[in-house]
Amino acid sequence: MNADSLLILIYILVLASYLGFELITKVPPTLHTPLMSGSNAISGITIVGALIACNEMGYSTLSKWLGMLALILATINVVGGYMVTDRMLKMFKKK
Amino acid sequence: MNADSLLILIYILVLASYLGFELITKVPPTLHTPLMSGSNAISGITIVGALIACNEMGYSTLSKWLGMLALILATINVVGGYMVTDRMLKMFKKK
Amino acid sequence: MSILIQVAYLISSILFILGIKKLGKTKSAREGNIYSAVGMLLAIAATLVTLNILSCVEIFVCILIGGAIGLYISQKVEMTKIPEMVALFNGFGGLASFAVALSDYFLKTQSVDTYPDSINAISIIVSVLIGGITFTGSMIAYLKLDGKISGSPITFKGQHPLNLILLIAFIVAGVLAYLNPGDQIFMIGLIVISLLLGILTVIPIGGADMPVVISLLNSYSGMAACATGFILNNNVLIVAGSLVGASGIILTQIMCKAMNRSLTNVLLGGFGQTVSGPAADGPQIVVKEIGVEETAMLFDSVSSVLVVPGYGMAVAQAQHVIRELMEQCEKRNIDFKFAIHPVAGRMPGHMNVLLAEANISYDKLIEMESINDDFPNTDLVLVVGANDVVNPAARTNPQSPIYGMPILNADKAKTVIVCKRSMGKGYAGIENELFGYPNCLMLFGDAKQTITKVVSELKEM
Amino acid sequence: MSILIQVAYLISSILFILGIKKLGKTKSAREGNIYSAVGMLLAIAATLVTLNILSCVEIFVCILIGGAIGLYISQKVEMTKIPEMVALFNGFGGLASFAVALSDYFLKTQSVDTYPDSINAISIIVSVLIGGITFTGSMIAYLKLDGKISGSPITFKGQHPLNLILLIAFIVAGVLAYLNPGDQIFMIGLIVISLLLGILTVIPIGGADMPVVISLLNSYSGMAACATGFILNNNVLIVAGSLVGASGIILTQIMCKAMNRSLTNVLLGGFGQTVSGPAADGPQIVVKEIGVEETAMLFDSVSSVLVVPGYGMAVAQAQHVIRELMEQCEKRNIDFKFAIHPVAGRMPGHMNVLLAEANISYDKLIEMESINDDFPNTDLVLVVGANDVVNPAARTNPQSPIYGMPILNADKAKTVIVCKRSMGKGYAGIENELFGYPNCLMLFGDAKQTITKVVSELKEM
Ligand SMILES: NC(=O)c1ccc[n+]([C@@H]2O[C@H](COP(=O)([O-])OP(=O)(O)OC[C@H]3O[C@@H](n4cnc5c(N)ncnc54)[C@H](OP(=O)(O)O)[C@@H]3O)[C@@H](O)[C@H]2O)c1
Ligand SMILES: NC(=O)c1ccc[n+]([C@@H]2O[C@H](COP(=O)([O-])OP(=O)(O)OC[C@H]3O[C@@H](n4cnc5c(N)ncnc54)[C@H](OP(=O)(O)O)[C@@H]3O)[C@@H](O)[C@H]2O)c1
Repeated sequence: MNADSLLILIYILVLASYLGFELITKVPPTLHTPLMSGSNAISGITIVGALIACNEMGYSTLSKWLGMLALILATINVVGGYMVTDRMLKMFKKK
Repeated sequence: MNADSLLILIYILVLASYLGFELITKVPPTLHTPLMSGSNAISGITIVGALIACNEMGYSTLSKWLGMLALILATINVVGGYMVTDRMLKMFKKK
Repeated sequence: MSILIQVAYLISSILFILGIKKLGKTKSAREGNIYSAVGMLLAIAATLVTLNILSCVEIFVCILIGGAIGLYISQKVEMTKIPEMVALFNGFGGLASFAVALSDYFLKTQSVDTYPDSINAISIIVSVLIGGITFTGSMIAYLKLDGKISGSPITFKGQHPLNLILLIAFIVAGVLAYLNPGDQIFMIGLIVISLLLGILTVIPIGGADMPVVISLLNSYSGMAACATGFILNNNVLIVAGSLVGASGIILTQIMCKAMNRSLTNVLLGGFGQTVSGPAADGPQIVVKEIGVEETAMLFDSVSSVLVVPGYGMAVAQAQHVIRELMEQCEKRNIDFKFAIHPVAGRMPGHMNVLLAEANISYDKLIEMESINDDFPNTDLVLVVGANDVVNPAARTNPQSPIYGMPILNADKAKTVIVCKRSMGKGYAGIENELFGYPNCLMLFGDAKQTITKVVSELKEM
Repeated sequence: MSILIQVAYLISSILFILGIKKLGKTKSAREGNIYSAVGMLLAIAATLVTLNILSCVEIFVCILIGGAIGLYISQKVEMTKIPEMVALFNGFGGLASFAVALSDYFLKTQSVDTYPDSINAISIIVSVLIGGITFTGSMIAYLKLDGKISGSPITFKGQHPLNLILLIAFIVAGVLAYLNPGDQIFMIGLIVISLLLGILTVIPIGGADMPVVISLLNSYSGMAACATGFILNNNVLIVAGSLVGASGIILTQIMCKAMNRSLTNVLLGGFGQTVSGPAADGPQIVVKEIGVEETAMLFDSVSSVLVVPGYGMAVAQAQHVIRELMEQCEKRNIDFKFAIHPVAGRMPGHMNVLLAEANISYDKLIEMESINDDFPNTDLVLVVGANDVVNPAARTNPQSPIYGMPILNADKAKTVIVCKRSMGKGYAGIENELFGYPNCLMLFGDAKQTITKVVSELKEM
């Protein structure tokens, strides 16, 4: 990767972080627990990295096993995180 | 420009626009006039484009004159816009 | 080297964002504007560094000329003329983007002989379209506002079909220009059409609707800067352009919502000053008048006053004499505040700028939502050149064109004095039944002259 | 082909942003979570398309295993165990980023024999550091919360110097690994140090402070995903990672502010359950007790009730029986609402989740700022397992460690009943003088058991 593409990634990092701050400071206290578990689920996006890592397997056993480990863990994080957040939010009802 | 760099630019466009919406919806009515003239000044950023266009001059008279025209106009927009916004905001005082 | 310039652009993008953020709070607004100006300076400086400076005397000449003009206008302009000025600068910005795009185009096709690639070509076409519309549209808006051409909507038969045809022509020419980048004839066609479109879309809109148009065109000028960013593959142009684009759209929305009209309704034109016909006028409104002396006596006897300023105050430039009125009242320990409607006047936040100019502390200017409950407990409301923003029909009459628009509940106060020149209608061109209410007294005359008299009466008491 | 995948990533980034935005309103929160899940699915699907699917049976096996485990945990977990679960998942996420970074490293150094370039190498090192700390730190936090290891702070002499030495060692090894990318020994050193750092930084922090730690580690896991994005030059990882990073930091700040402690104070450890010494206890607090029957009679006689739930309600799982109490009261036309402190319990928003689980409508749960003025007009306040969040010392006693923390003004009500097991202290480990106030009555016993009795008394009345 050259310095130019690095800079572009930093642009995206800066803009997304700032946007994140603006959006999340608006979330009311009522929803802080679902926010916590929901954003935890989003951090499972590393699953994309795990898939790419798995794809490169075959070259090296160590890389392969690491990729598969990452994939299992990230999947737990993603599936579990979204499901539990949904379970929680389903309960927030107005009658 | 290839499609990949186009996509990166679109990322930046999307993130910056969304961020802009979040920030600007928070501006109170009191400040809407300065916001209008202040953001008008920011739109003078096209001055950067004008400078680049001027730099390429010499190759073509038409391009050169267009670049210079753009530069003058953008400079008016930038200088005038910031100065008048500042004049306005200087008046907003609490006593 | 190039990487340092990219870093400078990144920093200036961040400064623009921080600047807009700080512009959102009265205390830090001035600082925010300075942040954003520093960001601009940084972006310019970084760009200059890349250029072969010595060979570019022209650049400095251009910057000097532009800077001097900008400085001059910004120091001379009156605060009541801000809409005109924004329109003018906006047009310049649009024309600049337009010229940059064309400069790039002619450079590539004429001299360097490398045709623009397809993304480049599309960006140039978009930039020419938006930049051209922004330029001529803003100029017409400026001329209308400044009274250089008639503010009344100029309509003719077949106007909308003509615009449609032009748009289609633009698309066709655009496709052709895209397919034959070397053929300049298509580009020239695009130029002409886009300039025409700007004129034709703004001409039919009434002068009073111009602020909405300007705000929309402001958003366009941001988008034009964005398109230029795509041409030059430059991030700071995209970030800054997006911010401006978003700001323009939001302000436009706010204005439309406050007028209770859709944007399409505004843009299709023909509204504005023409609507107010005498047709279907309800029963004639009977009003009670009040004179200058009685007004002064009334002020002397109350303990709380709310002033509702409106467009008429801007026209009459009455803000300074209202400050004097405030001083007289505060001497008498009268609670004196301003109730500010978000779209009083002709620009969002118009009243705040004028009253700030008259040196009135911003904590005296209370926004609609916070003040509306206070009217019933207020002894005296003075409406200065406002009309639509206190029209109770918006609350009570479902037939009224402004029904549903949020208004200031001035009619709920114990006594209301309305200071205007005549029974003339406001922006929306409709009657205001408030003037006939039992608690309402009319103080006819130019706002500045009348209130000056009231103040001198008060001084003598 | 590749461009389509990039577009899919862009769309999924937008879906994450929209999801977080919608998560901010109670009405649309569930939809927001679904948006974000669809974004995730899209990102996964797009990535799968690039892979040579047939040769990758392992991938599907891994996804099936992971998915099944995730599904199982998410359906089994009790709502009171959410902090534990977030800690666990967070650790998994951190380990995944860690493993991805290492997989890339070993691939490049061992097999392909192209050394990672410098930006790549730095990203890998950062990802290993953050991922490693997130993994072991979250695991310790999980074990502490779940009671598998003692919750009390484990401190030893030279702890802070040791951490400092490890950090320096990490930097040195990082520089060496950067300079000799082929030499795996440095990378293994980095791995060991980062895992150790995670353990050593969390071990000294008290069990009750774990929610802050988890929230901070949640933010780290986002940053680790970001770093992975830099390794793979992948935008969606960066966007999603940034959102998580921001969310974790903000929640951490909110908790620290509400506890009136700085983040450094929390992280330096040794606080938590150890502080509460008998030293310098003021005069012994004398309390008045109330029995179950009298409580039921009191409920029968009032016309407005506010319930202040706290950590004890979560421990006792008393939310369901409180719903029954609410139904009894509403049958008697008693105005019944809940006053929710933002950090009641052990997680931000903890009480809302529990009460929602008990099927209580969210418009009955009123936030602190809105409800605090209502206490003086309330007949009866029932404090269920809350302590610190109603401690008036935060308002009145500048010496108190919680002085300045915003609290619920339960003491201002006509009568206060406090339901807890004993005179035991709360999270902050300090006395609560409210219990001795003249308008305060203590109802001792486990929250669930006691309130069940009150409800059955009420049913018989
Ligand atoms: N602020 C914005 O962003 C914006 C944008 C677009 C449209 N608008 C619209 O503009 C209107 C604003 O309402 P408004 O109440 O401020 O103004 P208005 O309804 O337009 O009424 C202004 C009144 O001022 C009086 N006036 C004019 N010159 C005067 C002078 N020299 N001395 C005293 N009075 C004078 C006029 O009556 P006489 O002729 O009898 O004196 C007129 O009725 C709303 O309808 C709003 O929707 C606002
Ligand atoms: N929510 C967050 O995000 C968060 C994060 C970190 C720290 N904190 C801190 O946690 C505290 C929260 O305050 P809080 O008022 O909710 O709780 P608290 O101050 O920790 O008090 C909980 C009380 O519940 C009682 N209790 C325990 N088990 C019980 C049972 N089975 N039945 C009835 N009562 C029981 C305990 O007294 P007995 O032993 O006498 O029964 C204890 O005094 C604050 O200090 C806050 O700063 C919160």
